[in-house]
Amino acid sequence: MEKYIFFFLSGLAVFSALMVLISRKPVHSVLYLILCFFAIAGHYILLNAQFLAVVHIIVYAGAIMVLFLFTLMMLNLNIVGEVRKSVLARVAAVIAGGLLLVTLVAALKGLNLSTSLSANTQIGMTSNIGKVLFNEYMFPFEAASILFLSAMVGAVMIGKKEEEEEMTNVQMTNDK
Amino acid sequence: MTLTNRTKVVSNKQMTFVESLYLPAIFAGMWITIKHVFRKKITIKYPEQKREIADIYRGQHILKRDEQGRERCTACGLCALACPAEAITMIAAERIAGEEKLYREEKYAKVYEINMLRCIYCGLCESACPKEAIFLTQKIVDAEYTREAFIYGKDKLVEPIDMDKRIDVSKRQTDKVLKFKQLKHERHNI
Amino acid sequence: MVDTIQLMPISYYLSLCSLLFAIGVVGVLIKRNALVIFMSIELMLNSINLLLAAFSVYHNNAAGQILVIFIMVVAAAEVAAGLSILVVTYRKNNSIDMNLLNQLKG
Amino acid sequence: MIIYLIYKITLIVIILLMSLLIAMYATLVERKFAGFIQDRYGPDRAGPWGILQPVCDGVKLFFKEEYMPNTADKFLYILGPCLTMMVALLTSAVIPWGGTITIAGYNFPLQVASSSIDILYIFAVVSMGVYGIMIGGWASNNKFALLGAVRASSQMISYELAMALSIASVIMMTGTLSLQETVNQQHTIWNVVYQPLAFLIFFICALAETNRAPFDLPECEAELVGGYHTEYSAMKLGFYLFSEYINMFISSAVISTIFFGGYNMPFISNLGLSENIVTLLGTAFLFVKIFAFILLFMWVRWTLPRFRYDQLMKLGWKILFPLALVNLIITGIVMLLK
Amino acid sequence: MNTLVALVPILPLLSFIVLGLNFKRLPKVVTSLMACGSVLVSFVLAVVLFFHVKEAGTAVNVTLFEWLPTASSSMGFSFVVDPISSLMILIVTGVGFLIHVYSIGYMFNDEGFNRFFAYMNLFVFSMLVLVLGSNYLMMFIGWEGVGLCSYLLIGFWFKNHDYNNAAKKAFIMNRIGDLGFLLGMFVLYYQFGSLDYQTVFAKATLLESGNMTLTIATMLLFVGAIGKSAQIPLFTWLPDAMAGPTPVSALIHAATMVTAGVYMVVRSQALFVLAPTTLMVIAIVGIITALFAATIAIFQNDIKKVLAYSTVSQLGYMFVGLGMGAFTGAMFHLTTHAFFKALLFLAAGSVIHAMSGEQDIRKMGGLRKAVPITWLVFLIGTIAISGIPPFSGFFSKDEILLHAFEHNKIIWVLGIVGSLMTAFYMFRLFFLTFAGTFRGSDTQKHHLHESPKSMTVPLAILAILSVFGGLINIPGVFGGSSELHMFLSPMYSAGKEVIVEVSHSTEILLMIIAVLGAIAMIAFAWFRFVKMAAIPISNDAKRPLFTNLLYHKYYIDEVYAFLIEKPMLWLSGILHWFDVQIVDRAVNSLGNSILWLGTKARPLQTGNIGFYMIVMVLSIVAFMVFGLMI
Repeated sequence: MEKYIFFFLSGLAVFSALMVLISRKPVHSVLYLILCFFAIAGHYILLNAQFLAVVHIIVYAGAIMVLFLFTLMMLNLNIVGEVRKSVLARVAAVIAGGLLLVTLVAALKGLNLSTSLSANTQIGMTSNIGKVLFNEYMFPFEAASILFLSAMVGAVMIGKKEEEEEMTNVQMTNDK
Repeated sequence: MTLTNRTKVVSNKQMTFVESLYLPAIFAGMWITIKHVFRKKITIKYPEQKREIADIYRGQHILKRDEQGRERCTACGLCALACPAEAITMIAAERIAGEEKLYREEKYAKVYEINMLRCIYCGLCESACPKEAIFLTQKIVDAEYTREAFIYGKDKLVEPIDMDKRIDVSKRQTDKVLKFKQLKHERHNI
Repeated sequence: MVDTIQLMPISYYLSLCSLLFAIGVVGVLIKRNALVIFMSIELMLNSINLLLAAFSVYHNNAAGQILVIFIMVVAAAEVAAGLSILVVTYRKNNSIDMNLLNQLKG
Repeated sequence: MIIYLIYKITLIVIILLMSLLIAMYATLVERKFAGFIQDRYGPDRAGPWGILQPVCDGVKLFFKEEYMPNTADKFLYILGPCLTMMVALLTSAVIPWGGTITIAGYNFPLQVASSSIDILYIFAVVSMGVYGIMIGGWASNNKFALLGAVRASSQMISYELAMALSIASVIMMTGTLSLQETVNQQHTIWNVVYQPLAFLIFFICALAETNRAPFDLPECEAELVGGYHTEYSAMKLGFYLFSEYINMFISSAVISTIFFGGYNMPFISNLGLSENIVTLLGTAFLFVKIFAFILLFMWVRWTLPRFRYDQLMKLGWKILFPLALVNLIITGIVMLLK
Repeated sequence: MNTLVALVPILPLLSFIVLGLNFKRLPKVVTSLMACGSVLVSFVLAVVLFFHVKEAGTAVNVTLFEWLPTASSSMGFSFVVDPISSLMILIVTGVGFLIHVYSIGYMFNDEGFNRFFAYMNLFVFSMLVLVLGSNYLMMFIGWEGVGLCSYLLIGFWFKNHDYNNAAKKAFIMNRIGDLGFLLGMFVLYYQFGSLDYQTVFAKATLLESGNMTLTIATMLLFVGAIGKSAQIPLFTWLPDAMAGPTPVSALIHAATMVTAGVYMVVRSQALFVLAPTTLMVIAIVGIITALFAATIAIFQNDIKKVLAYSTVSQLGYMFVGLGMGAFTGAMFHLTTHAFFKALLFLAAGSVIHAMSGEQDIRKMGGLRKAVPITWLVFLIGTIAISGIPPFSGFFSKDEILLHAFEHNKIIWVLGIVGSLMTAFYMFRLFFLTFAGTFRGSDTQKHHLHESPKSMTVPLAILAILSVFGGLINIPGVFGGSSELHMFLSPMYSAGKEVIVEVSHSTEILLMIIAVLGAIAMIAFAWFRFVKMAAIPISNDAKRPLFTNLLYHKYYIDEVYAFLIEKPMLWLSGILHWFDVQIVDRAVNSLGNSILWLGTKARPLQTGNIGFYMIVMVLSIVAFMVFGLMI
């Protein structure tokens, strides 16, 4: 049973990941990526990492990808249309990626990994994660919150229209 | 000058803390709306229920017949002239022999149309008519599906010959009205 | 209701994650749209996350999953900042084509 | 196993049908209620008291002409309403509709899926809800629709935060993410007694999340025609409209469950009724609460004027969010002191 | 008791911090209350500590915190209160307090009122750290601190360029001395592995007398003392330091800071007695300085300059005492000198105050009636410094001379000569200032007034101290018991200070010689400046050769300029050329070559991110392949 689910989810993940690259409209890419994330969330559940699965959905699908979509809509990129790289560049890129995959697999093949264990593991449970997070990883947690805050402020600062710019815009409209 | 006692002067004064929470105002609003739920409904379920209307309510027009069943209208065109909305059209014709039973005078309206969409139900046609031929009734014009259907011809305007089905307009034919009509200077066709 | 879950061999996860990672790399390389490149990077991050979670379960050690959570945090922060940079870039160039961003060239 | 499967499928079907039914009749109730508030009767021609009105509406929507803009992204245009509908229906999976019914020695809990992360699941699904609207609005290739979609997404993202934070304080108190457990803990005292502020915030956020007045900016008629569903017609529009009512129903269910004791009925155990009757009574009681909340939603809608967009954002970020944080901190302090 | 010790320096520090942070905002009343109050409390604590030490006879050691821990030893931020330091803190806080009070009146109309008191408090703090520190490093901190305060206060009126130069001069000269001190500390640390007094002294007693390292160390320490205490050849800064406000001159450049060198030698007495060569050098430097400064003082016309040179001269005396082994005598003279020189400076300040800032004694005269209190206290100070019994200066100077007589007759003779000159120039100053007729302008005459209470009261107290200060160490010949000596003697390494055993008759004879000589000089001064009413000639007038030499302070500054400044500038020129032509060129051409390389390598940066990334990926692949192959 698990095996089939695993292969289904893996296939879905890989397919949607490929579709991210293949589809020409960025919006489709975003949606395929979301699908891919759902597949990965399924993998998490398969690993009995429930909390991770839900957080993954909330953070990636619910927040990050919404941001992507939002940006996409704001910039209205579909109208611009996608420019593509030259065929040569794309072939080179695929070859490079393929080489990377091959070497990765080759490198991992040499590892001596323990065989699968039928783990009745509870570490993925919310309470367990919470205990570990707030006992052993308290400081990183706090540091991460500060990182978040600064990222938020940074994003606002970067994304804000510069006042001068705005002023000139206003001026220009006034002049008109 | 205040028109009502519910006037409230708009002010820009700083809101107090409680006011700036908006919650009291919100709850007050909710209280008002919920009170209305239990109020008596003012809707009138029209076809079953009808609003009471005044005796001189101006509704759909009617072309009267006289006691012998002849059409009173002589197609003088005063009504069309008086109509501010220009809703009345008519074509006059000469009465031929054998039609004495139908038309009271030698001249009659062959076609008499009122566009009910144009009509503003002002009643000027009624007062302009020297022959007491056109009256407004209390009937409300029926709903129709097309605009054309609202152009009422004589088939819809002239009252039935049958005495029983005649429409009573005596409320509109008061002495006062008659006297008013005889005043020379009030006539339109001087 | 915690049923025993038959885990797949870890090498499966390794292969899957390598594949996803490679797809992400290719995406970064072949795309010119900065937004899609960004998404490919997210894909790479996710493949790593999955692998971390898998190893965490295999070693019965929660640290891996905690790390995943922190990676998510960093990814979210990165996206917030990165996208705002993208928006600014777009405002400036009216495009987010990576090939146009070559002002660093010698 | 087979029985279990059948029971689950039956339950799912029942719940889905019930959701749809309630959503259907919610439209009627909404109109009736609006009528009452405005000293009118509301629709009452189709059947006695207008009881067949939703059916008529449904039929009308089904037989309306399907219209699709030429420049629309076909696939996404169709995906949008479907996604919205699906997400709206997904939430009901974890809500405990009642206790357990025992028939012939089998136990049938009235909850589709019980897990230890119910509340997180709800949030995950709710955060998905924005996609349907965004995709639909974007795929229409219409300025108004796009604006509506952008508004909707930023509004929903903004209010999700305050919502999650307000619930976090409840979670801190109950110490569980399971809804069943949350319900059982409220046997004597409802959570709303301890967490009135959290309830208020959650309720306001629920209004915003379901795009109900006074937060119905995404579809605000005066500015954006129909908002994200400007270009939609027939049943696809119906899906959008319908999912709003389903969302309302589910939100009410969640509020009832988390804050108002769910299917717990006080003093019922003293009456000496049989288990199944108690369960059914509890379910009925839950539905009473749900209806009360649906009515409350409507009542609010027909009372309050719509917010301006900047006011909406200000309320979300500058008032509700800090308020929820403060509530969280206070809860934490109180729990520490206890 | 421990907290008390810590409080003594900390209170002025706190006051400094508060005043320093609120430069101009505090009202003057608060400032003066805080500044004086903190020093007063410190003084009370110092008195308590003094009596504690006197009663208990043991030192109080306080370590606030460990500081600079090293592998072999650790340097504590610690204080020690033993007889020497308790005496010193009494002087510092006592005289310091009086001068603070005086300053309120003196500085009241100055815009830098708060700044002044902030600096003064910082100075008191530094000085207390200097004398209280229980190791050389602590002493060095205080040493540098007082140097800094001296710099700040000399240049207090920083708008005047000359004053700034004077401040810089003082700072640089002190720096030369400090370098010596620092090197001395290094040698000590090298030798003993510690800078703690107790450790160093304990280990030093094990060495034989005349040990080479010890001689070098003490010589280097003495260089520090030379710098700080303005001995030849580093004395020229002190007269220039008179640019600062008069209370500063009184506190820093007469009573406390300049005596730090003396204190240091007394403190390190255990080392110095083991280095007879150094002691000899000290004595010679001291006596030369004493005579040199005294001769210059005779021809000075600035009231503060005269006092400054007299300070240098008196410091020379102290060093003579140290060189002769009269450590108690030196400390005694230090104490009495602190009293009467502070008195004289403050009185001079009062005179300047009365004269509306005029400092040239040629323009004074006949001030006795105008400023009677100042006149009286100035007279007391002058008598005290001239060595007329029973005023304090007599006893202290006599003790030094007695030791000199015992050890080295030549130095004794020179010392007597010096003391005679002292009597002369001091009375010259006194007579020119107070006797005769007023020589200043009419506006000045009109403005003459006695100083306010806040200035005269400290003067009165200091006058009393100057009169009776000598009583703390009355020699046996007058039936005294040398109490100061008794008090300080536990500090000296046993049997190393030679108690002079001369017959009473000899002693009295020596005293009579000294007193008679002084009286004779006073009479001469009276004759010349009151009777003859001679007035020193103006600056540009022609003088006989020797007088001219003295008037121009032996052209010391000019000699220094020729001997040190010129070669220095020449060397700097060469180095500058080297720097510009060789070092800079080397660096610039290196930079240029890299720029050139950069322009050549620039095309490699296409700016195309895709290109970079593909290179990156391929590099990673290459690395992994490489890793696999190994």
